[in-house]
Amino acid sequence: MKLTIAGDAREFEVGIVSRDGREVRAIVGGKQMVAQLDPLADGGALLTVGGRRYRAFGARRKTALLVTLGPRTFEFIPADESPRRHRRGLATPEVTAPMPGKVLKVLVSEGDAVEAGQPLVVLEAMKMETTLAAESPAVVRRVCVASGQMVDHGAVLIELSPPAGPSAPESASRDQ
Amino acid sequence: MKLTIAGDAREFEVGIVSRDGREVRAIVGGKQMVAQLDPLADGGALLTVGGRRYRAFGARRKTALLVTLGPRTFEFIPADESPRRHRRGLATPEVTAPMPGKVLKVLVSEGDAVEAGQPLVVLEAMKMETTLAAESPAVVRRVCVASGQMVDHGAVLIELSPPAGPSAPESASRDQ
Amino acid sequence: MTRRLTKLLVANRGEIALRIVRGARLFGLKTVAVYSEADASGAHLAAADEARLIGPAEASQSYLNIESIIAAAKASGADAIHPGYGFLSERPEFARAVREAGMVFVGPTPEVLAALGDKVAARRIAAAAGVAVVPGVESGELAAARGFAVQHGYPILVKAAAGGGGRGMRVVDSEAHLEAALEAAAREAKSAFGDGRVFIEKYLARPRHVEIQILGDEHGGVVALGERECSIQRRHQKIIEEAPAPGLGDATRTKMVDAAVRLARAAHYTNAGTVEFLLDGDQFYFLEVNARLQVEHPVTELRFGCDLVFEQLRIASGGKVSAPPVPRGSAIECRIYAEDAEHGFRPATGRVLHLSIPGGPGVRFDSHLSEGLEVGTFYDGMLGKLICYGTDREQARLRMVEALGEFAILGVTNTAAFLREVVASEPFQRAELSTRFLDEFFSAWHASDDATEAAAALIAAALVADGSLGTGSIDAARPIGASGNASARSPWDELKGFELWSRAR
Amino acid sequence: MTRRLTKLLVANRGEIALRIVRGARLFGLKTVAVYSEADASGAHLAAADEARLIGPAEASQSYLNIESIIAAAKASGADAIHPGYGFLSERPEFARAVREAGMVFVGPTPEVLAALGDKVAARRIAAAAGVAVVPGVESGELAAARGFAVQHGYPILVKAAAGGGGRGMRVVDSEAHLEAALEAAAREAKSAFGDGRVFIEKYLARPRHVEIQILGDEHGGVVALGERECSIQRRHQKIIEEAPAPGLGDATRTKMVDAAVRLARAAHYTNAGTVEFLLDGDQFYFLEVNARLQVEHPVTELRFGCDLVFEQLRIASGGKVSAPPVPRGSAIECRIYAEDAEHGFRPATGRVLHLSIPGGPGVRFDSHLSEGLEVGTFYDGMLGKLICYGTDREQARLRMVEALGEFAILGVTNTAAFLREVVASEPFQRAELSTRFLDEFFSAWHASDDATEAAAALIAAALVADGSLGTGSIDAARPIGASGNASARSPWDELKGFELWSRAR
Repeated sequence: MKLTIAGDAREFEVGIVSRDGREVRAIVGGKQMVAQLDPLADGGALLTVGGRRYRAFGARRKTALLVTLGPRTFEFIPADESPRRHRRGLATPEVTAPMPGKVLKVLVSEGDAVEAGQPLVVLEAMKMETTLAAESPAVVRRVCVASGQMVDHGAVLIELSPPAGPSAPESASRDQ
Repeated sequence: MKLTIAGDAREFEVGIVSRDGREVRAIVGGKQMVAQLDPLADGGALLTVGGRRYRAFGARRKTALLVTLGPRTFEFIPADESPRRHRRGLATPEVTAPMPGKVLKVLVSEGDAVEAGQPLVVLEAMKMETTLAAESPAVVRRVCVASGQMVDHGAVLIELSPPAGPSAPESASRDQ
Repeated sequence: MTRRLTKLLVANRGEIALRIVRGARLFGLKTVAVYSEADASGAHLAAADEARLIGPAEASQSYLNIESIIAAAKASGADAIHPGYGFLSERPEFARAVREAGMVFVGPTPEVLAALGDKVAARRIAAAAGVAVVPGVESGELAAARGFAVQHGYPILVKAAAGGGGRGMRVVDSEAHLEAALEAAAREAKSAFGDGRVFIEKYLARPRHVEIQILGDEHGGVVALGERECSIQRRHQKIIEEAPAPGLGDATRTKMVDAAVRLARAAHYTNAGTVEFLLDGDQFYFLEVNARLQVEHPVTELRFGCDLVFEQLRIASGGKVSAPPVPRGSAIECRIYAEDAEHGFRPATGRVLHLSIPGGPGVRFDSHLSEGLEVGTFYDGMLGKLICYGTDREQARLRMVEALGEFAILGVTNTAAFLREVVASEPFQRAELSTRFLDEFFSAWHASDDATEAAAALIAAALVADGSLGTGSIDAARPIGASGNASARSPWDELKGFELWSRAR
Repeated sequence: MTRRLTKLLVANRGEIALRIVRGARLFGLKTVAVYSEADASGAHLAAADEARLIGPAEASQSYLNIESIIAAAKASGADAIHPGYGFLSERPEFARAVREAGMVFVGPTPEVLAALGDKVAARRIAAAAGVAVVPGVESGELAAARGFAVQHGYPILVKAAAGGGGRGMRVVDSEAHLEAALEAAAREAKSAFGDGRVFIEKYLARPRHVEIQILGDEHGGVVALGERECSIQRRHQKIIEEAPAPGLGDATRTKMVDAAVRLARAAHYTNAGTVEFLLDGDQFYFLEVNARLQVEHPVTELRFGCDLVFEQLRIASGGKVSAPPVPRGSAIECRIYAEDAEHGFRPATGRVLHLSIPGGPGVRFDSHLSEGLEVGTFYDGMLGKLICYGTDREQARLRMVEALGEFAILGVTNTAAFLREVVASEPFQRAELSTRFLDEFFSAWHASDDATEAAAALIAAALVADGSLGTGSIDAARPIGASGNASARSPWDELKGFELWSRAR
């Protein structure tokens, strides 16, 4: 399966080849690896890979695969489920919330022509403000949120159309 | 429903009459009571009864209903599921293990006539010995365990027959 | 003691509400928890003797709603209110409302809160008490700020007069950004504190943040319980604190303690408080007074073997402060946040699906977390505080590394792994501390791109996908121990993935 | 230090294995856990760097199997072995086997263990060092016992020469029971220790059990870390311990400490150990030496702010003992057992379905428990130790009452509620302590037959039955994170309800 890390563009490939008792054979990024899985009473397991031993817990949440190795957390999204932002050439790029929070201000209206770097939306999360700006010239196709609204991570805030011609802009960048 | 406490002869009666949001109406021992149930994130709940507030957790295990109120644990067995020991007049009273442990010695054989107070089986649990003795005269009908065997709580160890006539003995008492 | 308290309302939530309930029970008080609709299944409710709903999720309508809290206190028969930290804790109008309702406010008087809560006024009190302050100008006007910058040079710091915790604060590197910074700081300050006033201070390049814990009673007694080093900050928010401050000389410590006590006496300070200083070499400057219990109070408790909430309640009952115990050993606290340290520390949310809490000697975890708890974004994202004690700093530090290694939260991305790398790092071991620590040593931090660990994580994910790891039956979408609100969720929420907010309605 | 250790094998299980792993990691050692087939999913495995299977569930074939443990140590490259408490911890032959395998035994030498492990020999060493011993006769012969009883009167105490923890011990009230008691004690001793020798001591009516913690190094240095009061015992098994001993005068404490240090020097004692005394008024009598880390060591750690496992490893590395820290405050420990206190303390078993662990200031929980863990009867039924610290005994006591109130285990009947009633009781508050405490104040204990609480429990049960309380989806019969053994369960087991033993095969 192809996995991406939530909030990250990189793509990884992993597959379980076989399981025989504690022994797990997997292919990671094309390379064959042998791991050992020792389940523990608390629902977790000891996962030994490459001579290193990790305390692992895991669960599914919707399409995401959640994993902890020691204190470190991982949220993997199957590649075909990951958000469509950051894809070039899309006719209606979406400006999505980079984190859950509250929409403080919507700075544009539908039909507005915007320039690269022009602020579109101000989000507040954890009492810190984050301004989302256009990455390239575009036209505001749709405003999906209103000031004061709470939004989840990944929620679509603004839909943009290309300003002219077929070369679409790249959605939005984050500017703190 | 009728409930007994594991290891206890008393029988209790309880029934839920209605639930309306947090409010629970129940009949306990024939008396109507109003309780309040506030579920918490950790799977437990706050249970308020008679002006007192308990932190409660609960689960089923096989037929048993497990409950904690604060640090106190309760194990209820539906009355029709509770072991048949301690019932008078039974033709084949069973001597059951009062706790999980190891059979250290079996002191009688099938067909033996035993007197009241005569030791039948020595159990070891937590490295402490417990002797199970006959409560009244009887005949050993069947020996169900062998020395060295591990037994669970409630396991039948010895079956007894009445020594004569229809008035059966009361299984066994525990003697430490 | 001059008055006998019987029942305490805790006007807060999360770990500090639980902490205060524990201290109050120890003191022999009945306790009343309050909660917003978003916290209806929280742990602090369970610990208290009773719990009262004070409003919807929005803090302005619940934890910041003075009327609602006073009404809950009256209805429950409470005779005292502990404000915790944040929320209403330093609002003079709240302390006044408590007093006017005939109850005891566990903290300083409204007058003291008003005087010290205004950073500009506090600067004046400090200066009058002979305590050095950071050079600055008591104005948020563009012209005044420009003038100060011309005189002292950039960078300068824009601070909210009513501020705290880094909110309404901006470092300005050059004149080009000055106006925008003044506006943003004022807007943030207005939003966070309802008071948009800002002022200007010289920005010290590499100061340490060292603070003194004080306790003052109604009889004029003031004692200090040593210092805490809180230099490791991110966005002006402390994330690692310790006591004692590494390498702090006895002479400097004594001077700082004396200055703090002098200031507290001058301000007629009562109850627990903290005098914050910036330390630059051996020079220290008054920063502000936090007129409440601090998040980081446990490091002082471990070092002094005391219970600061218990002491607060003793003082609130009219008791006198006693000579502080002799300090011993070293303590470090790490604040674990629901943030993705590997992706710009963006806030994270989710339900706690598994929780591994470290234990054993010298390890304390103050938290309201439990499995099943939904972590949202209505409130501060601190999940808990891990505090470790050692006979010396190095033992406390190593214990923290091990304890963070045992820590795990499945379901909420958090900063535990990041904190572990910081505490395990050489700069931290060598105590190269300043408020610039994270910028200097962890600015572009990314978890070690260790191929083995990456492979292990991917294999673990694949094992989750095929059902070999984790309880496949955990249905994160199903509310566990749900309040009645859960069933009110509309299909629209499910479709749009707004799950996180549904419980708030 | 004269030798540098790198890897420690922990020859134990449960909470103490986890405790030792934590101390060893702090000391900078790699750690190796060992486990029997019954413990394949235990917490102490996860904490260590590696884990090795040493045999089937029966202790005689695993945790008491010297060959298997030495083999595991050699295979893992360990250079030291910590025995914990119980099991092989005080067996001279184990210490000798470790030494002969070229590894360091974290404890006294085999010679010292042999001398002190024999209670009769230990009595002689104590007497020679000028330490008073309880009057007794060093024989288990019926005639000798009768003669002693005639001279000193009943009750008398039959004790196993190789004993400990109340095993192989019998109080005899009259001659009628003497022969049976001698036989039962000898049988128990033979079974528990492989040595059936018993001897006789006068049974003191209401003594207190007070013990001194000592540390000795290879260079002749011996220090004492104060005393622990362990009078609250059930069946000669300590269940509540505290430090300091309430009301113990400084003069008596000094005498006891001096006696313990004198004895330790006379015995050439190295590493951590405990000298146990019976205290009768101001008179104290040597009882025995526990030549290992004690279960109750945390109360000393909290009072002295030290880590005894860390100190053990320092000594085992050839380090010198240093002057003990200045003690502070008061600490109490409660041992929570898997027993039904309301039904004669019969052992309980089951899977942990929910676990609520108290936290906050001054609360420590040492335990290997986790949700999902199956508690069986192969080993000691101790589920964990709750330890509370306070500035004085009363604060520690109240904190314990509150902490036990927050504690809950669903799925395994346990003694937490009983312990809470004991600690909350007036006799405990007044410290009316003797080893007869439980007989005197809690002999026919039954949880308060409170009608409201009984009704609440029944309503809760009915709510469980109708699915309103608890995770209805918890399938206790389904092995969670099960080892491969679980699938080997035969249908016969299910039918007969022998579930508890199935994993052992």
